[in-house]
Amino acid sequence: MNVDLSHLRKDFPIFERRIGDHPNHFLDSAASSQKPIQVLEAMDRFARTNYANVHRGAYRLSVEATEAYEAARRRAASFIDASSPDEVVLCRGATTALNMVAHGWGGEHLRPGDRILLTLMEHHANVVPWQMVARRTGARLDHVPLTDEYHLDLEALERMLDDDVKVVAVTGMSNVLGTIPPIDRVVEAAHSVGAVTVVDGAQLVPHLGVNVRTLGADFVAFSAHKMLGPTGIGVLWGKMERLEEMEPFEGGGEMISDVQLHHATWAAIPHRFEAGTPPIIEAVGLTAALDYLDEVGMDNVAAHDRELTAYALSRLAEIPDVTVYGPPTVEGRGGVISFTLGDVHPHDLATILDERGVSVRAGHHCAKPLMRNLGVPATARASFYLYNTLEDVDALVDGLERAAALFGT
Amino acid sequence: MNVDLSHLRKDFPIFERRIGDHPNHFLDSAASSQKPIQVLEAMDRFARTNYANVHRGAYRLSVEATEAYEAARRRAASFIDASSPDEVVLCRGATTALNMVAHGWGGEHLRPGDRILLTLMEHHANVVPWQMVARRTGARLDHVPLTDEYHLDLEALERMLDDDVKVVAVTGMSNVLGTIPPIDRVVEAAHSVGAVTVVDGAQLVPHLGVNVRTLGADFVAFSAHKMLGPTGIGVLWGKMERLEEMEPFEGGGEMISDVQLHHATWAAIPHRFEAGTPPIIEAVGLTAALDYLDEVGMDNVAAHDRELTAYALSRLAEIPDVTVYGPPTVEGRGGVISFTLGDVHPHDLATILDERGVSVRAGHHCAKPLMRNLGVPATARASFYLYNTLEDVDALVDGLERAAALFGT
Amino acid sequence: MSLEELYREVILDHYRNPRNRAPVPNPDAKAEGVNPLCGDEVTVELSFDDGRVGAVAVRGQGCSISQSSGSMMSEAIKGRTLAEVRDLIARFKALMDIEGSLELDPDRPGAVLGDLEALQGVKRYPVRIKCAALPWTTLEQALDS
Amino acid sequence: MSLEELYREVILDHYRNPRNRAPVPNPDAKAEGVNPLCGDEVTVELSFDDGRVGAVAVRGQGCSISQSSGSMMSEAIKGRTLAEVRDLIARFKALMDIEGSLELDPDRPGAVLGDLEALQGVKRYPVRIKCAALPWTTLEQALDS
Ligand SMILES: Cc1ncc(COP(=O)(O)O)c(C=O)c1O
Ligand SMILES: Cc1ncc(COP(=O)(O)O)c(C=O)c1O
Repeated sequence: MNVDLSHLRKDFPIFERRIGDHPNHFLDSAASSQKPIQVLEAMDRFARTNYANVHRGAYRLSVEATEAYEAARRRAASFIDASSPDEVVLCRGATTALNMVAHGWGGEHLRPGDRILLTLMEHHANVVPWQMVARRTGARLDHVPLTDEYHLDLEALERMLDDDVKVVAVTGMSNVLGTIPPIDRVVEAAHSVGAVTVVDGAQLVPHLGVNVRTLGADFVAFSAHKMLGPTGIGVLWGKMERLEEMEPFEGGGEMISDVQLHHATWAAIPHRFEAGTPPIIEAVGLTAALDYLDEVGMDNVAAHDRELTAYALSRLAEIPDVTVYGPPTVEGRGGVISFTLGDVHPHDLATILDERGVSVRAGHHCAKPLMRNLGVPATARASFYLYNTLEDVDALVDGLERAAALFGT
Repeated sequence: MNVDLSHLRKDFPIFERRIGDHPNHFLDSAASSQKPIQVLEAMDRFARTNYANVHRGAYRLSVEATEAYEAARRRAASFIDASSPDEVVLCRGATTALNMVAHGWGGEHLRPGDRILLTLMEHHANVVPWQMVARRTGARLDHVPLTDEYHLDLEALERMLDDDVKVVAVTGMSNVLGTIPPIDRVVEAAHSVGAVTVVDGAQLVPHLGVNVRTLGADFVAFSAHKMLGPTGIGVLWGKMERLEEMEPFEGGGEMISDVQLHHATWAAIPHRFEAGTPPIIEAVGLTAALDYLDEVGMDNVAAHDRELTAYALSRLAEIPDVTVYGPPTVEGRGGVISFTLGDVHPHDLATILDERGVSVRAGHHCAKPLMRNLGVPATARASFYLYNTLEDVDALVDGLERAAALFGT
Repeated sequence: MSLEELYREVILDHYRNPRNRAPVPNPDAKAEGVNPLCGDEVTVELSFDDGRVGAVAVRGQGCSISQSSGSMMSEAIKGRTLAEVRDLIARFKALMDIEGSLELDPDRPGAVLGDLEALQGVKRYPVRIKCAALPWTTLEQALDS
Repeated sequence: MSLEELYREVILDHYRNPRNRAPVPNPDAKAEGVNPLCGDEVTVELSFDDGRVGAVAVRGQGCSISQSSGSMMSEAIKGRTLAEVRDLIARFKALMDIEGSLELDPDRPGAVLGDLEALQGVKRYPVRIKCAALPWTTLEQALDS
């Protein structure tokens, strides 16, 4: 392999564990990634020596905790090249981030007759909040289709754009197909009609990183747990001018400037969007995860994904009854491969693969509108990250051959 | 001391740390508690050996993670004696839990002219969401006052109740005054006019536990981080019939039963209220924290709080210029003591105490309406938990004497 | 126990050639079940004839376990009295070690599981027990409604 | 460095007897500042007279550090030109080691800090630097508006 990252595997304690008699071939990082020791130890150490609640603490433990929490904000800002840490809202994860935008921005600015453009391949997290807001505001939802090769149909997008379109919400990388739409062109097209662009970066950011300044989008959402970090924390990045237009989604402590009996005024951005005790220990884990990724280099992470994907696509093509759903080559696609094997149900596949230490996800992958469009109720899905190896792919292929034999496909 | 819990202190690594030259006299557990090794190790172990995303995983790591996550729900249900684990919604914390009720229940059921009763001592987390919902629905907010001894004025509450009152939202224990209102009587009064009762249990549950079945309230919210658990997770408990009346606050994965292009149907309760990847590692920490508390016994926790509080109240009374805001005795009050010292600003107090290893919080404690009512912009606040000792109180008193000397009060 | 024990021939046969799929006109009992965790779906329709299950239809989509379980169930309950069907449900749950299974009286006259015994390989795969149980819980719903 | 160094007498004196609190009628510049972390508040009002600070009022509520800093500031800027006030702000920030402080030219004619030097004890308490700085950032806002 050109990009050999196999030395990283030892940083991940989970790979010391065997699955039954087999090595741990974890191929479900698109659902959530494993965590390196550096992340786990940073959190543990912090909880043991510096923990306290943040903000309003004049004593040193609280000052240290606040500093650690705000350092995570700055770290996230530098990871995505935000103009200012104030554009980084720390929250529970991508789902909450997208809800904040849909309800907090959309709920304020959408009017009856306005249109929201989604794509056919969105994760429910970038569908359901918009449905809720559409219902509340009277706006309409439309869905940009895909090409025959599972790429975003840009021409269709351009045809669908008009002055009524106020929001274009699009995934940076499909968690089912692996498709990576050309976000820069989506943003350009959307901005030409004055629409706000919301990028679901849950898969994009862990695998390709993002430069929010050159990307030009208005909002980007992602979760730490898919990028070596802990559960319970994620990021909403927004352009300052858009964040200024957004209402808080949750009310509570720390997000106010003043509270009268019947009325409150909001704190400065980004605190306005961070009601209550934030994920403090998780913030320390996020910092460590981003440090780890930058140490490896996001270019290497992406190149490694690409190599595994190319290899997997070619090996899967050897199995007669395998159908892959997604772009046929690594052009414009990332390391997520959805497939079916003959009439073997994906759940059965997952069980059979698990018996060989191979973990794949099976189901609708929280993308029911897409599955309906693909005409399958479920697929199996293998996805890669920096700790995966060619052997993991081989184990997958062996397992599929066994499944084919068991089911006599 | 009657309830000697000093052997527990060794479970908390943070107390191995000295603050400058002094032992760590941490007196800010009302903001957030420290974590025992049992909690930290459970999370770390889980992340190292069983981690994967939950739900929809047919492979064993995901099954194990799902089992661990659902075990936390069952554990929380048993801790509060819920009729069913399905009544336990795991979420980010008390703030999110209260927002879920205010927006998801209040937003659906309140009408112009309806009334929401709060008390004057609510935390912003139980104020601001109701203000937001009142604005959206046209409902009105009223605030039940306190007696001269800082207890909830039950007679005033009863006078204020009428058929227009649809919600009574009240703290189980004030994070400023320590006041513990008689929730059973509040619930009884509220139910007599058919109002739904929402209990902010953020302070109550960690210090006195709760039995939701005998309490009779409709909703109870609390956070793990104030009860030995991690940040990033908390609980909304609701009576099943109330949860059935509640709309989801966030949309996304895992909370749906089906998603069409323009419409979605919700999953069963409680999953309907848990959009996206939940706090998985944190759930393991929550289980460990509740195990730890039950091992100690909530009666012992409460008795220990009470003893420290009684001792602190008597020692603070020795310092001439100290004013305590809160009930004068331990009757109906918990281990949270707000005070001022002459004209020394609470921030200055916190700095001076910190120099002696004593951590207290200073400020408005996210209760601005109360502070305005007390006529002070800020207080210092010492609060206790099971790891505190009489020595911590002595260190506080010594520090205050030093502050008095420095400022010549 | 191996995968061969899980995916027995009779299971694959019922998966690929599910019995009793034709809709029951004017059913006396009907229910739809979904396994929210995996999305498997099952619809059960029944009509009673003289106190016994006359027509029955089980349709759905999902894995080999849920679908074969439904197909085998449809065969097992045909011609049974309501009491026998309830007994069968209890026996099946016991086979699957599902919590709250009834204590079964071995002398009690009732239906035998027959082919369904082939599903006992599922027990070793706890996450799949819900798949096997889905048609049965749906049947229970239909009877209760 | 001890607490005695932080809470010097001059600081406590300014805290207890803040100077220049009387409102400025028709101020030329005015701003309100809040430290969101601790809730301390400061209001600054200024009027200029012949290019120099004529009347000045600094009011607020908060800890001894923020309030004494405001009181001392009010004395230091009285009678200064705009350039001198800007210079004083820069010098104060440098004293506090606040990021982005201007490089100060020691030969540049400007105001001296005087009493304000007493605040340098704050530097050892990083969380309190914001307290000391609050009146100054509010002053900057007033000048910029
Ligand atoms: C009484 C009370 N309610 C609600 C909250 C909010 O809890 P959290 O910040 O964990 O969401 C707190 C914590 O500060 C509290 O003390
Ligand atoms: C494309 C995409 N968007 C959004 C999400 C939701 O992320 P989370 O569950 O961390 O909130 C996911 C994760 O499943 C995803 O893959």
